[in-house]
Amino acid sequence: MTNQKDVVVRHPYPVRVAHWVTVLGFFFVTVSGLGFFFPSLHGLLGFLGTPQLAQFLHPVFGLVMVAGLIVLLFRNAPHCLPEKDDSKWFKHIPDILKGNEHHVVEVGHYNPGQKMLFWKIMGLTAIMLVSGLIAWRPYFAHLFPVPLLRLALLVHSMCGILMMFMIFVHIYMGFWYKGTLRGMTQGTVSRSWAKKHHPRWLRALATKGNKNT
Amino acid sequence: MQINRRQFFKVCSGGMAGTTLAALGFAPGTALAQARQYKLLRAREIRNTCPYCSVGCGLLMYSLGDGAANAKNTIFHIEGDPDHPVSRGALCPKGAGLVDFIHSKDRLQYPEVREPGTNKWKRISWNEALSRIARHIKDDRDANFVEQNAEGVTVNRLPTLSLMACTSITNEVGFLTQKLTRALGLVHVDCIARV
Amino acid sequence: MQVDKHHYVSSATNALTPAPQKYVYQQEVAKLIDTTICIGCKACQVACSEWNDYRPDVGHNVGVYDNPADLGPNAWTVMRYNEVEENGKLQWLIRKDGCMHCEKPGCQIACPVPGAIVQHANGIVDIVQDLCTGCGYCIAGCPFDVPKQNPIDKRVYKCNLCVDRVFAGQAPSCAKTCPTSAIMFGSKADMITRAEKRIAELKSRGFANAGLYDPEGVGGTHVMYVLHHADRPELYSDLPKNPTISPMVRFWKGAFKPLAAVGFIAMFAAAALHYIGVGPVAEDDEEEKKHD
Amino acid sequence: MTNHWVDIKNANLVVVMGGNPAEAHPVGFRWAIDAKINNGAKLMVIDPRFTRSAAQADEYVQLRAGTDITFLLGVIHYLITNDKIQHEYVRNYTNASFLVRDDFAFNDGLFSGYNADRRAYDRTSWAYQFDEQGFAKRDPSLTHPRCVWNLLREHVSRYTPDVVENICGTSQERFKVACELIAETSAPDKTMTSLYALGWTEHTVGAQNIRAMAIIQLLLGNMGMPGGGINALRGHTNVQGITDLGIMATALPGYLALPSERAHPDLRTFLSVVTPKLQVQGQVNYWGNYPKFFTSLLKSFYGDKATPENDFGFNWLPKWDRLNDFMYTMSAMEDGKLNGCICQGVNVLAMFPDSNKSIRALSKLKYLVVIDPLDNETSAFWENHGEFNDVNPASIQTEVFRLPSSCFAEEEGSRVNSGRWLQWHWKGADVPGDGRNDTQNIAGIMMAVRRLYEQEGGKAVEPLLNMSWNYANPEQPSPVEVTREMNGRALADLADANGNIVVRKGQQLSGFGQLRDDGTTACGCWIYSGSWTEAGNQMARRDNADPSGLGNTPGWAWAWPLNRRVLYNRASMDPQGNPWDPKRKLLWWNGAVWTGYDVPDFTAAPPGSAVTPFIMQQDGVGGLFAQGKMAEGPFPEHYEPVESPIGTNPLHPNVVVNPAARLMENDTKNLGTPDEFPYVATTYRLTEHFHALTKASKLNAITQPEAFAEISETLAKKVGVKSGDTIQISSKRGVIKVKAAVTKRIKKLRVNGQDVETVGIPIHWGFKGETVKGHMANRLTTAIGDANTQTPEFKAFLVNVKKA
Repeated sequence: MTNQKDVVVRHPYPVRVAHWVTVLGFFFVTVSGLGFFFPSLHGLLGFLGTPQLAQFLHPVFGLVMVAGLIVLLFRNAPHCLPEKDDSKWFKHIPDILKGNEHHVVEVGHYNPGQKMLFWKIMGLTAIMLVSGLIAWRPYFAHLFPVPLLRLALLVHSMCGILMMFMIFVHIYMGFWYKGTLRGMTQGTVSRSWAKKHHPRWLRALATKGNKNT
Repeated sequence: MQINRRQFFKVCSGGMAGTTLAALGFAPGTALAQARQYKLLRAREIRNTCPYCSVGCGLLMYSLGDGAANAKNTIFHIEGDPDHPVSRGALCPKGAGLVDFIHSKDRLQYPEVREPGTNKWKRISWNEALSRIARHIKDDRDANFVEQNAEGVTVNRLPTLSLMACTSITNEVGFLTQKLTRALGLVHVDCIARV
Repeated sequence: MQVDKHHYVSSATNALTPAPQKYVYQQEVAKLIDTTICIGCKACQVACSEWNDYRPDVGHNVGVYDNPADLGPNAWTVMRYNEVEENGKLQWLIRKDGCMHCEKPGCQIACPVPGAIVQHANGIVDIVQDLCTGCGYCIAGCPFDVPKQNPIDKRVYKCNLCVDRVFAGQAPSCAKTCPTSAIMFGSKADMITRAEKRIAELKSRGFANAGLYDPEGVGGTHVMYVLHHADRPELYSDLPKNPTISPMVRFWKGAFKPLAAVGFIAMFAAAALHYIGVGPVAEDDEEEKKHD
Repeated sequence: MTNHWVDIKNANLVVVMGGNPAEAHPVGFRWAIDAKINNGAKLMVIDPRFTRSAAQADEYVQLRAGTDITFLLGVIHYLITNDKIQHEYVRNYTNASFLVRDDFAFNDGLFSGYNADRRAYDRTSWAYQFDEQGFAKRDPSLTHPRCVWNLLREHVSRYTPDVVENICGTSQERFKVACELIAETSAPDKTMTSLYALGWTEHTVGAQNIRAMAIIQLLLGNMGMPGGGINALRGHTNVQGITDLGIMATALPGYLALPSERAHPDLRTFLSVVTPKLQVQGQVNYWGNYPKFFTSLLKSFYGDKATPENDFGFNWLPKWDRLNDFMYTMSAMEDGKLNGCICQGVNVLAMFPDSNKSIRALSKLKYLVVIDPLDNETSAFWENHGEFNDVNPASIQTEVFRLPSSCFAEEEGSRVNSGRWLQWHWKGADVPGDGRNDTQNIAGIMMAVRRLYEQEGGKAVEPLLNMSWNYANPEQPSPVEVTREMNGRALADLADANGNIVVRKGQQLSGFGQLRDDGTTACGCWIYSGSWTEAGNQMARRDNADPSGLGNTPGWAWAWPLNRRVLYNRASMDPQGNPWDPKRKLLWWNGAVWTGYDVPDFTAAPPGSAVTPFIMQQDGVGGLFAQGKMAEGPFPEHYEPVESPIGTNPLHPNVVVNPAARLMENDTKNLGTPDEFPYVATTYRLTEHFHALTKASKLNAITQPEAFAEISETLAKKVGVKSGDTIQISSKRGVIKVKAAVTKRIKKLRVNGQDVETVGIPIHWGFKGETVKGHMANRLTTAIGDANTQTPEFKAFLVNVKKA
């Protein structure tokens, strides 16, 4: 076990709460969304009680997810701004996929892949929020013309699928990079993990810490 | 290209066959789809004619209750009588909506009186209603009946009471009305044939 | 007699798990609405409402005869009136609007719920409200803007061609009640024959463009119109000229589904293969540890 | 209807004028559509508004409301000048050849014999010339200047196409289209049917509108023909039956007259006055049997109490002093001359002209009894409903009773449709709540009054107690008992001319041919005789077989008279008995009698005999000239509506309106003028509603929820409104507020050098019912009416319109 000295705070408590709220929303929205998208997966709608309840809850959980993401947007956007080294990271993706990220680039708070994912999720969520509101029955959909409704439903489903892909990548990465998950559960990661995967962040953290002391 | 429905659905749903999860055995919904039970199956069918205009379309009225002593018939559906030579089963919007006329919220339920100068209806019994009406008529008739005119011709008329008859009533009611009016001596008698 | 029919063709199934194949040997039926002898009396509206036990709210007059103003969950059919004046001759074109019972029903294609929108072997397309979740996809799928959602129970409603009457051997209530026989019901073949006769008669009265509205874009319909101006269906309160299921709906409910499924498969496979091939990325830097 | 609904399908031309069957009789209209589809017929609609009937028409012709006579006399002028006449028919079957008295004249808008003080004509001069035997003089060559043909030709000569255009606002080109179409049916094998309803009757010249078309149909040889005739589409479901039963001020059942105090002091005088005299030797003059019909009615009314000694109870009938029709009654009521009123299913407020007057009148009553299935405006006339009925209940001293009654579904009995079919119907459920059947309601009043007289005595007990009321349960007569009574029965064994007993005492009669004037038969309504015979209920028959293919279904229900479906059907054949059109063969001579698919409207006179087909007429022929029967003239003449938008009569400015129109002082005070009320209003029904009844039915309320009026685009622009705005329509009598429906279907017309706008006002709303509360259209209308029928002029009056 690593002792307290060996860990650094990766995600503060509010960020962790927001993340897991988002996860909760995403989970239900995805389960029901798949049920709506693939008729053969209609049975998934039962996961939220009845299909009719799923129809009601799907947008509600969508909004839960949006709420979590709004917090994450404000907390994490500064960490996700592009940096000049990002292109180097992208050039080395094949190496990175082989697990050699730490050999090829020095990553800051988030690596460019994470940053890109962050913005894509934010962007997709925005689109889904708008398209979802347009298609939301029985409250809003009747206010819009049918052609717009069709577009909204198509865009919503496409974005949803894309989002699922991204979240899948996100989960897989967390699973693949051992030691990452606790950063979002307990909030801390080991210094060695940080040093290996986000050395610039760790250094920046140290500088900041020195200044503070 | 003529494409029949079966092929069409193969095209549309063909992709789905490839979906991972369909293959995992998520069965489609069971065939719950059923047409609504035909609602006239054992309803009592009574023949009538439409009470609105004078085309006189044939009606079939369907009532709940099969005529058994313990069931109170109530009409829940009306449609055209296909045997009728004029209407041949058709009904206009008025006739097609007759069931809501029968069960209108405006149907009167019991005799009522509105006393002079008051602002409300008062429920009364049939006995009271008919007695009071008869009293009015008799007092009026005794006071104003003209047996002979100035020339001595027997005229036997009551000029102070009028009766206006509907033209939707049956002939039988009409004939009784005719007899009532002339027995009372009414000459202010008319129906609404002109309006 | 066309028999290549399913009894219940559920939209929300696939070739691996087809819908039950019972009662498939049925005549294809159709309702023929002859707008040229329609007197716009609304008997069909009333009979529909009466038979199917629904009542919309009493609305208001807005300066036209159209009441209720539009189709609704409690107005499965409405008359639409349009005054057209051409060459000094006034025509009052009146059309009974409602579900067209498409051979390729956009609503059914869009519907995500197995069995919620069914097409009977005789061609009738019906929404089974017990199963309907209220997603409204059918509303987006319909090229005629017919299905309407009830805000109270959130289910979607439309004309079912009185499927209960038809299976009991009777014509739909609108057809039976129509005072001038402007609505006829029978086998689709018979209805086309009648339409052809009517069109010939109309042409003899000077309506050179009289014709039948049985649009191919939706595979033909089980509710067809005889129009005086078949070349300009839009005169009849915006009856679409070439209705088709929107490409957006077709992509959404067509190619996109297998693509997405393939995407999922590919991703799962890639992840699995990747993990098996590369293995986990350790928490610590092994090399650094060695240095230590 | 001279013909019947299904018979319309046989027409070659269907002319809808003064009616709107697609809206008011949609199911009957199916046969007009059928004529188009299956008989290649043309449909022509002539109307101030482009109606839903017009939407189906091959030709639509617009005219100004209230100018139908001008149009029709213009058509007659066209037919005569272009020789589009069925000459053989006219010569043999009409009074074209009859000579008219020399003192008959028409000058400057007035026929001979006008008395301006009485606003009535002395009609003596409107008669034929008679020979020494008392028979009418004739000139078969039609050359005599006093023959009807020449008088008619002269009378209509003023109605040229430009006069028609000037008065009706119809372009000469459209008028010509109409004339040509109509003229085509002068061919013996072509027929035109005329479909009309209240669009013709609700004018001060209502009856003459119909006369004008009747003349056309005679000239074209279309009367008595399958697919021809003059067909009153009629209004209410049993308006035919209730008219047949004479529930009117001066009538008794079967078009018999209620005696008057002036002309009919006793039975013998009465019968001698009312029984028509034969005018042409050898003709039938079936009304000559009047005494049989009348005596049998008295026997039906007074039973054993009616004896030859007491004139069969003739004096127990009330005798009228003046024509107390509903319009006069309402005026008298307004003047406080009445104490009570029984409204049996009549919504006075909604239906009668000038609703404000109706409220004033009802407020003067001591008691009002409303028998009705519905809570309606009339029983609630004293209720304050804000702007919709702004009255003060405290100031209204009328005691109002309302008795809940049955509706159609809760009773059995017969009703007569426009084709004169008596159709029996059956009860499906009980009256809701504590309601009672109509028969019970009428009997209840009768018995309650009688009980008081029996207990207390009183005035004129005999007429009251002698009226027969021999029902198993006098409180609740069964419709079967009553209908058998109307059919009539033998009170003694009846023998034919040879002394053979044909009907036993007590048996039901099988037709009015069996009626006697000696008191041995009783019959409540002679024209219904044959409806319930010894063979049972003929009205309940349900054989819809059509052996002729002409839509004649003699086995369905029962038509008066004698189950005859097409009146004057002998006229469908030439004098030799050959059908004018072999495809329309209804009857033929089998060597001994006339027989066929219909009951012959004729005697047993063989083909080629001198007996002419119109057997009910004194002269046996169709009347181009109406002798003394019409109040305002033997020929129709154009008179403006009493409220005329042009304020003059271009034909004779000194006689603008019908000189015999029925005016009452209360109403003449309330007439508007075009400077104050410049637009012509016309009221009417819509398909979706039936008068003031269906607003109680939710299904119908949904389809037309709210009061509106239709105006042209030009008028809308002028008053600055668009569709859906609220407008205020006012007449001299009242004001209503309704939604505006701006439409291309009503157009501005050019009449006598000025623009005339029409305002169309449907009548279906009030302050009760499922619909949105609305103002009653009859607040605007006038109670001035037709001289013959006392029908109010709902179809043409003046209003003003402004944005509300």
